[in-house]
Amino acid sequence: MRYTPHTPSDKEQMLRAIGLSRVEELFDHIPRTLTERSQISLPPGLSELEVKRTMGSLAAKNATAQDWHLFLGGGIYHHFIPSVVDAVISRSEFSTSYTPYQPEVSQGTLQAIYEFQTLMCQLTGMEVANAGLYDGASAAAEAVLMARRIQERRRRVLLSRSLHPQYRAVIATYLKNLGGIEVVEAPYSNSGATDAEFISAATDERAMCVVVGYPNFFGIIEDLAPLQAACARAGSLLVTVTTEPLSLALLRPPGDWGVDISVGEGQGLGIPMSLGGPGFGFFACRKKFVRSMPGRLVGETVDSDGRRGFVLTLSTREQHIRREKATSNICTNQNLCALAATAFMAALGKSGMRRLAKINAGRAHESRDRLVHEAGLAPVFSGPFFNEFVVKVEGWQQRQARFTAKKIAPGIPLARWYPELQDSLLICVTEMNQKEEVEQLVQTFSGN
Amino acid sequence: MRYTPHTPSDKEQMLRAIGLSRVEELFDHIPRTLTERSQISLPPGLSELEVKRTMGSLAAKNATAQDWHLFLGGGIYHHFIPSVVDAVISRSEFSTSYTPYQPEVSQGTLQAIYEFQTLMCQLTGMEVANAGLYDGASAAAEAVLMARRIQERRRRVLLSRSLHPQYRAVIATYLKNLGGIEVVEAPYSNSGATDAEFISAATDERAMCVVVGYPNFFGIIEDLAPLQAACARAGSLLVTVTTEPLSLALLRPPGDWGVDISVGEGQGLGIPMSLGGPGFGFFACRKKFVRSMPGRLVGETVDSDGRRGFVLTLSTREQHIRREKATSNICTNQNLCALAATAFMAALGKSGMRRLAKINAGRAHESRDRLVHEAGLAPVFSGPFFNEFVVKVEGWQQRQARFTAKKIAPGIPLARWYPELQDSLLICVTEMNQKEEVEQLVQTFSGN
Amino acid sequence: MSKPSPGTNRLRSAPPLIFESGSPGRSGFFWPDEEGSISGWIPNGLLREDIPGFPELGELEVLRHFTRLSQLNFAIEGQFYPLGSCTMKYNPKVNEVVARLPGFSLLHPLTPPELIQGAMELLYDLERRLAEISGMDAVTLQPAAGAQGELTGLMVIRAFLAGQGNPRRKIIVPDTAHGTNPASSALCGYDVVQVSSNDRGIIEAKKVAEVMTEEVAALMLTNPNTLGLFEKNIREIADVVHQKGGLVYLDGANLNALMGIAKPGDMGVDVLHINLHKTFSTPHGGGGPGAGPVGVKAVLGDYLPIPRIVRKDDHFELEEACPKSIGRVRSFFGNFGILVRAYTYIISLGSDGLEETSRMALLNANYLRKRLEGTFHLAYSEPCMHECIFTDRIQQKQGVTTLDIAKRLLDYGFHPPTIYFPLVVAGALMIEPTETESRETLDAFAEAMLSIAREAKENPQLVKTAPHSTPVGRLDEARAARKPVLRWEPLKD
Amino acid sequence: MSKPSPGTNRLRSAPPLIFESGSPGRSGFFWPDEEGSISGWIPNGLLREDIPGFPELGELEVLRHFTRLSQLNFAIEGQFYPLGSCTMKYNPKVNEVVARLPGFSLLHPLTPPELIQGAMELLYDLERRLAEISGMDAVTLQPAAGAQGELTGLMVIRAFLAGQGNPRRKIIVPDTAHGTNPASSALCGYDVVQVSSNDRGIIEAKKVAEVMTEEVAALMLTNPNTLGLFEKNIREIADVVHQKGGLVYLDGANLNALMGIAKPGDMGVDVLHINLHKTFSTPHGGGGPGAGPVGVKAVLGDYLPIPRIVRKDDHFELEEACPKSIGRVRSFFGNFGILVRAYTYIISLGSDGLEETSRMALLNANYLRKRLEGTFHLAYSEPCMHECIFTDRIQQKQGVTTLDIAKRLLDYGFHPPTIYFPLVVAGALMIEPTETESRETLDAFAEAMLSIAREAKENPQLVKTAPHSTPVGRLDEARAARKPVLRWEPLKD
Ligand SMILES: Cc1ncc(COP(=O)(O)O)c(C=O)c1O
Ligand SMILES: Cc1ncc(COP(=O)(O)O)c(C=O)c1O
Repeated sequence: MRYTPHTPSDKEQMLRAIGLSRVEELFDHIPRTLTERSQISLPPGLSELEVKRTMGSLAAKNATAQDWHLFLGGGIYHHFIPSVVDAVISRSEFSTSYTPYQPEVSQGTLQAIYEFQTLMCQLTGMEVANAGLYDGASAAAEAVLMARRIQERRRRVLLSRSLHPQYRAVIATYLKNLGGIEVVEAPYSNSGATDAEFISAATDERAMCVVVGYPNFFGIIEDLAPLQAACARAGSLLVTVTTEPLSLALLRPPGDWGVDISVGEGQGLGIPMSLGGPGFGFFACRKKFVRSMPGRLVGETVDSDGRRGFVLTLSTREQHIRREKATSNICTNQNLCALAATAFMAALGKSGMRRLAKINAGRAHESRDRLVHEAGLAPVFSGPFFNEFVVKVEGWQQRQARFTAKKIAPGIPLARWYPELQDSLLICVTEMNQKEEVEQLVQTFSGN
Repeated sequence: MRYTPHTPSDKEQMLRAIGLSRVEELFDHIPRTLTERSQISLPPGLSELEVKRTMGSLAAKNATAQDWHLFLGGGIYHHFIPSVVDAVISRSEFSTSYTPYQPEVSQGTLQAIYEFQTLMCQLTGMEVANAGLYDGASAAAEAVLMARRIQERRRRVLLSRSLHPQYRAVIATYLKNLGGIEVVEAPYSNSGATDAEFISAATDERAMCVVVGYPNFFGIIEDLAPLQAACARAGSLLVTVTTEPLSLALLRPPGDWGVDISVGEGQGLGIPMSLGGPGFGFFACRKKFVRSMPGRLVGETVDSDGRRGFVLTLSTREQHIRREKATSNICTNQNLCALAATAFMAALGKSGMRRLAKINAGRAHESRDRLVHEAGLAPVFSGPFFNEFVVKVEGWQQRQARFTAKKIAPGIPLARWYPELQDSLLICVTEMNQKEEVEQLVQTFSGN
Repeated sequence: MSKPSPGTNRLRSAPPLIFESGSPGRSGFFWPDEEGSISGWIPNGLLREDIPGFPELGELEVLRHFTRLSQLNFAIEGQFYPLGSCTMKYNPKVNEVVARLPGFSLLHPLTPPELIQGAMELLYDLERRLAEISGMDAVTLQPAAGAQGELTGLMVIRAFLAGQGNPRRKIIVPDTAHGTNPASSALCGYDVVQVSSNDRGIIEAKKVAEVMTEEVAALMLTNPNTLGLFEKNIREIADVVHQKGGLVYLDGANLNALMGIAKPGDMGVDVLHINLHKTFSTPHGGGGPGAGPVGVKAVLGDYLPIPRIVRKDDHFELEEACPKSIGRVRSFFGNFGILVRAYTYIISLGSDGLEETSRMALLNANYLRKRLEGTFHLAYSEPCMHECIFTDRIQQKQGVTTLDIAKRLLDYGFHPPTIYFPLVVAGALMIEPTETESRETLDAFAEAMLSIAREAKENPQLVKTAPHSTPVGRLDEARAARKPVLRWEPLKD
Repeated sequence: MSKPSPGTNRLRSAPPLIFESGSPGRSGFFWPDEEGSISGWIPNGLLREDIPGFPELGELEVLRHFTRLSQLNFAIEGQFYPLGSCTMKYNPKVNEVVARLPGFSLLHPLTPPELIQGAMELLYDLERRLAEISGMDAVTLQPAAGAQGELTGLMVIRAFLAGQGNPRRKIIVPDTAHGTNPASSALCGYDVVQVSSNDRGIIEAKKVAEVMTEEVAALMLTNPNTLGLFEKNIREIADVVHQKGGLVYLDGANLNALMGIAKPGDMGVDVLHINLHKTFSTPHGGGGPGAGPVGVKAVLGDYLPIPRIVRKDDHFELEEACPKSIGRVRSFFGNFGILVRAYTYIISLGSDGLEETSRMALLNANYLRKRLEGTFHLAYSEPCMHECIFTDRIQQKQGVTTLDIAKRLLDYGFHPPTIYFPLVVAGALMIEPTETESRETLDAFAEAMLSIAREAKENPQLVKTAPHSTPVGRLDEARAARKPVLRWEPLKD
C-alpha cells in the first residue's frame, strides 16, 4: 500500500503481540449489522505517476490566471507572491505540525503567530488581533456575534448593501438561528459608498453594530467619519470588513477612524487564489474586547530560565475549555495561510507593501480612465476606489462571447446580486495585469 | 537592489567605521587603467515577476517530455521521480550548505554521502564508491586515468566502439595531453556487443584497461565474461561504464563479473533530464585501489564522546592537500544530485528499484516486438538489451517530419556517430512512455 | 553578546522578532520603473502616511528568520506525533505538488463555471466519493473545518425540523464529546444536554432515552468516540432519537477508524462531518487550514449550503436556487486547495488503500495499547479502535503527572499524546499512532514510555522538571494569561 | 532504549542509517497492475537475483530520515556562512522555481535543436552576458565546475600553443593559488612552477620574469587572489608572460569582487573560468553541482569545446565541426539546470545590480576587517577586496588555534571562515561575508569573534574543547583515515 508501512510479517508479529491472529479480529466487537455493508466501492489506488496525470488533466480543464486575462476581484485577488513565501510554508516543520499545544517544541509556530498578530494590528491600526479565522465572511459573522456579546441588550445589526453579498449571506446564516436579531440593510448612495444619512438615522440605541466594507464590494473607499460619528452617538459598534487587505497599506487604517472591530479576508497577502480558498479571516479589535474575541491568541511569556517564549493564551474563551460557553466554536483555523501572509508582509516590508498598493491604485485608475475615455464605458459610481471599480457595459450578455474568445474575463457582472445594476461589471486591475492585457481589454471594449 | 540589504544609512555608517566616505574608495587602490572601462553593458534588473515571465516564455519554446512523446535515451533517461525526492533536495539545509568541511555542523550531508557511497557499492556490486564526479563521461575519463596510475608502465587503452560516443570523446580529450597513450577502438559485433575476440587479441601486457558500456550505447547488455577473462589474463583492468543506472537493479552487477572499476552516469536515479545536466558521475572500484581514487570520500569515525559520526577522509588524495600530485583536480562535485539519487533509491527501495527496472525492460521489449512485427522495422542487433534498442528505419530523413508533426521524437539517429549505421534509430522506452504513446509510435512507423 | 556556556544550544535558539531586526528603509521588494500613483485620485483624508512598526528586512533575512523559526518545531516529518483525536498521519508530498498546479492554484472563484469545469468535476466527484466512503447520500464541501461542519450540520437539522414546524431547543451531547460539539450547538441556538458515558466508556441507549424528549433536535455522537471506543449501541441510540423525531449527528473526526469497517450511513446517522485534515491526510499546518465537509441522508439534501454543484450530462453547473438551503456558511467554494489534496489522496489510495488505512490504524493503536498496558494505567479495558487512553494513575504515586510524562517525552524526541482530554478521564494520555507509522517507531515510542515510567520511580525529579533539551523550558502560561502581551510594541522612550 | 540525560539533545541527534532502518519487503513504491517482465528476453546469466542490503523503507520513513539529517546541517538559509573563497551568498528562491519549470527540467539533450530553441537561446545569451561581465570575447558553458573550467582553459591554451608548434611544458602558479590550479595543470600534462607572493601578499612582475621562459605555456593567476588582495601588477605580469609567448589564465573564482569594478578582459587575461556557484548565486548543494564556464579572447575562440551554439538570424544551431576545438570535456551541454539559475540571477540583477553586488561585497569585507583588526592578527595590511585574512597569532599565546576558534564559532551559531588556507598564511582565518549579509549580521559575527578572543584569554580551555552545542563533538579524523570505513556493511554473524 502507498502509505502504510506494514509488511505481512510486521502485521503477523504485531497481531501475535496483541494476541490475535487476523486483522479482522480487531473489529470483531463491532455489531455485525454495522459492518456487513462496509465495503467501499471506489476505483482501486493509482501509482503516483497516474495520480499526477489524472490531476494534471483535471487542472488542464480550467481557465487560469496564467493563460487567461482575468480582471476579477470581488473578494479574491490575483497578486504577485514572492517565491520566498512558498519556500517558508513548504518547510515541513511548519506545514506538518499541529496547533501548538506543546509550546516547548512549537516556538516556531508560536512566534510566527505572534508576529502575525502584530502585523495585522499594524495594518489595521487596531490594538489586538487574533491568530485568524476561516475567511473574511465568517470573520464578519464572528464580528457581529462578538458585537452581540458585548452589547447584549441590543438587537439591531446594520449591514451595508455595499458589503460583499456572500459575506452578507454568511452573516445571515450565522444569525438566523440566534433569535430576535433584526438585520437592517443600509443602501448605498450614488458614490457607491454606504448611505451615511441612512446609517445616521437607523443607528440608535437598538443598534449593536454597523457593518461596512472598507473598501466595499464596489471597490469604493468609504469615508468612515460620519459612520463612526453615528455609532459613537448611539453607542453602537462600528465594524469594517476588508476583502482586499493590500489596500490597508495605503488607506487610513480602521483603527485611525475609530473603528471597533476590523475584520477581513487575508488571501490578498501572499496566498494563491485557489478558487477562493484557503485564505484566512483576520480579526482585530480594541484591547478592551480581548476576552470576548473568537479564535486563538498567542501571548508572550518566559520559560523556567527566564527566556522569552510564546504560548497560546486566554484559552478560557475557547471551546476546548469553555465548551458551550465559548466565544466561538472555532478550533482548526487557517494557520498556514496566516504564516504565508506573515512571510509575505515581511518580504515586502513597509515600503514594498506601500509601493505594491500604489501600483495597484495607479494601474486601476489608469485603466478606468482609458475604459471611460477610449472605450466609452460609463462609470457607475463617483466615489474614490482602490483597485476595482464598476462600469456600465451596455448589452453585456451579447458582448461576453467576444471576451471569452480572446481569453479575457473582463469583470464580475453585478446583476446577480444587484438587480438594479444590470449590465454593470466590477473590474479589478492589479500589478498582475500587464500593460498589454489592459490594452486588449480596452480594445475589446472598444469593439476591436 | 534585489539581494543586497544595504540601506543608504547602512552604507554610510559602515564606510565611516572603515574611515572612508564613498564606496568607490574601496577600490581606489586598483590601477585606473584597469577600472576605467569596467562598466557592464547589460539591461537593467527586473522584478521577480518579470523574471518569471521572461523565463517562462523561454521555457515555453522547448519540446518537453510532458508535451511531447520522447523515446530518447542514449545516456539521459526520462524516469518517474517520486515527489519525496524534490522535497528532500529542496531542504535548504542540504541545498545551501557547502562541502562538509566542518563535520560538527554537516552531519546531515556527511551521513547522506556515506549512504550514497554504500548504495552505489550495492548497486554496482563493488567494494568502494566515492561521493560522485561530474558526469558519466568524466567519470569514465577518470577511470582511465586511475587505471593509468595503477598500471604506470602500460600505455594502451581499449575503448569499445559501442561505448557512448560522447564519453569516448571526453576520454580522448582528457588523454590527449598526457602523452604516449595509445587508444585502440574495439569494434562491435553483429549482436551489438563489443567484439570479444578483438578484445582478447588486443589485450596484452601493454593494455592498462579495457572500457566497455554496460549496457552499452546501443542498449545491449554485454556479456562481460570473455572480456574479464581477457583482462585477467593480460593483467589489464576492466572498466564498465553504465549510462542507465536503473539497469543495474536487474543486471548482474559489475562487481559480480570481476570488473575492476565501475563508473557511470547517475541521472537516471531520480534526477530530471534537464537537458543532460546536472546529474552525477558515479565511481566505484576495488577496495585495494582506494588511495588512487579521484574525488571525495566520506568515512565513519567517532566524536569526542565516542558517538558515531562521519567525516571527509583520505583527503591526501585531493587537490587541496596534494595540489599537482592529487589523484584528480576535482573540487566541487555534484553533491545535491547524489543526494537526490540517495533519496530516490531509498524511496523505491530494493523491491521498487527491481520492479521499475522490470517495467522498463518489459515495455521496451514489447515495444520492440511490435515495431518489428507490426511496423516492419528491422532490428539492427541481436544481443539482449535493457530499455533501448536499435532499429533500421528506411528513409528516416524523409519520414521524420511526420513524427515531428505528431510531437513524437521516436529515437536518436545514430548515423551522426556511426556512419555505418545509416537510417538507424536508438529507441528508448521507459515507464514514462504510456501505452497510448507506444501505440502512436507503432502507428506512425506503420505509416498511419 | 552574551557568552554561550557549554551546552547552550544556539543552534536552536529563537531569532529576534521580525520587528526587532532589519534596518529602516530596507526592503526585499524590487519593482523597477513603476512607482505607482494615487495622485489626485484618492483624497488625502482617506490615506495613511506610514505603517508604523512594519518590518524592513532583506530577502535573505526573511528566509533565514522563518527557516530558523521552523527549526524550533516538532512536526510529522521530523517526529512521531501520536496526538490523540488529531490523526497526525503522513501528509503525502504528491498532494502538495498537485495542489500547486497553476490549473488549481491560479483559479478565480468568480470565473464563469463553464471555464473551470475541471475544478467543478473535482468538487462533484469528491462529494460523491466522500458519500460512498461514509455511506451518506449528499455532501457539501463548503465548511472550512470540523467545527464549521458541525455548525453547518446542525443548521441543516434545525432548518429541516423548522420546516416540519418546530426547530426544537436542545442538543444532547455526551460527556466525552469534543469541545466543538457543545460550542457549535450553542452557536446554532441550541441548549446543550449532557449525557454520560458508562463505566465502559460508551453511551447506553437507555441513558439517551432518559433525556430524549420532543424538545431535543438531535444527538451528537462521536464514533469511535474520543476514548477510542466504538459506540456499539449507536443503532439503538439512533432509534431512541428517531422515535422522538430527533436526528442523529455524527462527529466524523475519527473516520480514520472506520473506512471499510463500518459506514456511518449504516448506523442510523442522519448528518455527519468529516475532517479532511485528519482522515484524508491534508497537512495540519500548525493549526490549519483544514476542511470539514458535511454528509447527509437524502431527505436532508435540500438543506445543504448553496451553491450546489450539479451534473448535467458531462457538464457541471452551480445551483443557487435552493429554497430550503440554509444559505452560505463560507465564501466561494470552501477551502478548495485542501479539497484538491484530499481528492488526490483518495484517488491515490482507492478503495483498497482506504480500507487498509483504517485496519492499520487499528492495528497500530492496539499494538501500542498492548505494549504500554500494565506499566501505565489503561482507562478502559475494552478493545480500542484507532486510539487508546492511558492515565497517570500509577505514576501519580511518585508525584509524576500526565503533564510531566508529556514533557519528558520531548526529551526522547517524541511529540506527546493529547493530554487531559477527554475530560471524563482524569490525567488522560490519549495516544493515536495512525496507520502511517512503522512497527519500529511504535516500539521506540513504547520503550521511551517504559523508560519514563522507570524514571518516574527512580528519579521522579528528572521527569517533573522536563523537558531538558528543548529550545525553551516549561513556559509560564499563567503569566501569559494574567497580563496578556499579544503583540510586539516598539519600546517607548 | 538508553535514557536521555538532562541536556542530551535528541532533537538533533542523527537518525540510524537507511540500511539500519526499515523492514524486509517494505517499499514506498506502488505501481499497480504492471509487474514488468524479463521473461525469456534477457538470459539468466546476465541477471541478478537481489540487491543485498538495499534499503526497504516506507515513504514517510524516507522523508523523516532525510528531514532529520538535514536538521544536523548549517546552511546559508539558517546561518551566516563566511567561508572564504566560497562566496556563500544568498541563493535566490526564484532561481529554484524557474529551474523546475518543465520547459527546462524535462528536456532531453538529444532532442533536435530546432525543438529546443528556448534552451538554445538561453545558452547563447548566457555566454554573451558572461562575456560582457568578464570582458572576454567567447565563452563555453560546458565545464561542470571551476576545476573542470581550469582544465578546459588550459587545454585551450595547450591546443593553441600546439597549433603554433609547441605546447610547451610548464605552468606558473603562485603559492597563494587554490589547489585545483596545480592539479589542473598536472592533469593537462604540464609541470608546475611555483612563484611566491611578496610580503604584501601579491605577485610581482619581476618574480614572474625570473621563472618565465619559453618553456612556460601560461601563468595562472587568481584576482583578487586568495588573500582577498587585488593583484595590481597583473597588467605588467601579463606583459612579461606575453612577451615570452605565454598566455595568462585567470582563476575567476573571485569574480564577485570585480563586477563593474574591473574586467579581467582589460587585465591582459587570455583565458578565465567563472564559478557560477559562487558569483552567480547557484546553490552549493553541500558540495555541488556548480558550473565553470570558460571565457577566452577572440584568438582562442576556435579552441573551445564542441558543440558551439551559433546564431543564424533568429535561430540557434549547434556547430560540431570545429577542427581546432579541444573536443568535449563533458557530455551534452554541461550543467544546464545550473546555467538556468545563473541566467535567472543575471537578468534579475541587471548591470546595476551586478555592479552593486561587487561593491557591497567589498564594503562588507572591509567592514568586518575593520571590526576585527587589532583583536585578531591581520595577515596583510593592504586594503582587501571581497575577503580578508586573519590568523591565530595573537590567540596562539594562550594555546588557542585557528581550529579552536573555528569550532567555538559553531557554539555561537556561525559557520566558521575557511581555515588554514591559503597555505602561505600560518593559521589563516579567511573571511568572506558576501554582499547579501546585513550590517547587523556582520556586527553579531564580529561580537562573537571578539567574545571568543576574550574567552581565549580568560578561559582558553572552553575554546579548545569547543564545540559544545553541536549534534556531535569534534570528530576523530585521524581514525577515519587510518582504517577507512567507507560504507555500511551488514553485521556478519
Ligand atoms: C472529535 C473531534 N471533533 C471535532 C473536532 C473539530 O474539528 P476542527 O478542528 O476541524 O474544527 C476535532 C478536532 O480536533 C475533534 O477531534
Ligand atoms: C580560488 C578558487 N579556484 C578554484 C576553485 C575550484 O572551483 P570548483 O570547486 O568549482 O571546482 C575554487 C573553489 O573553491 C576556488 O576558491
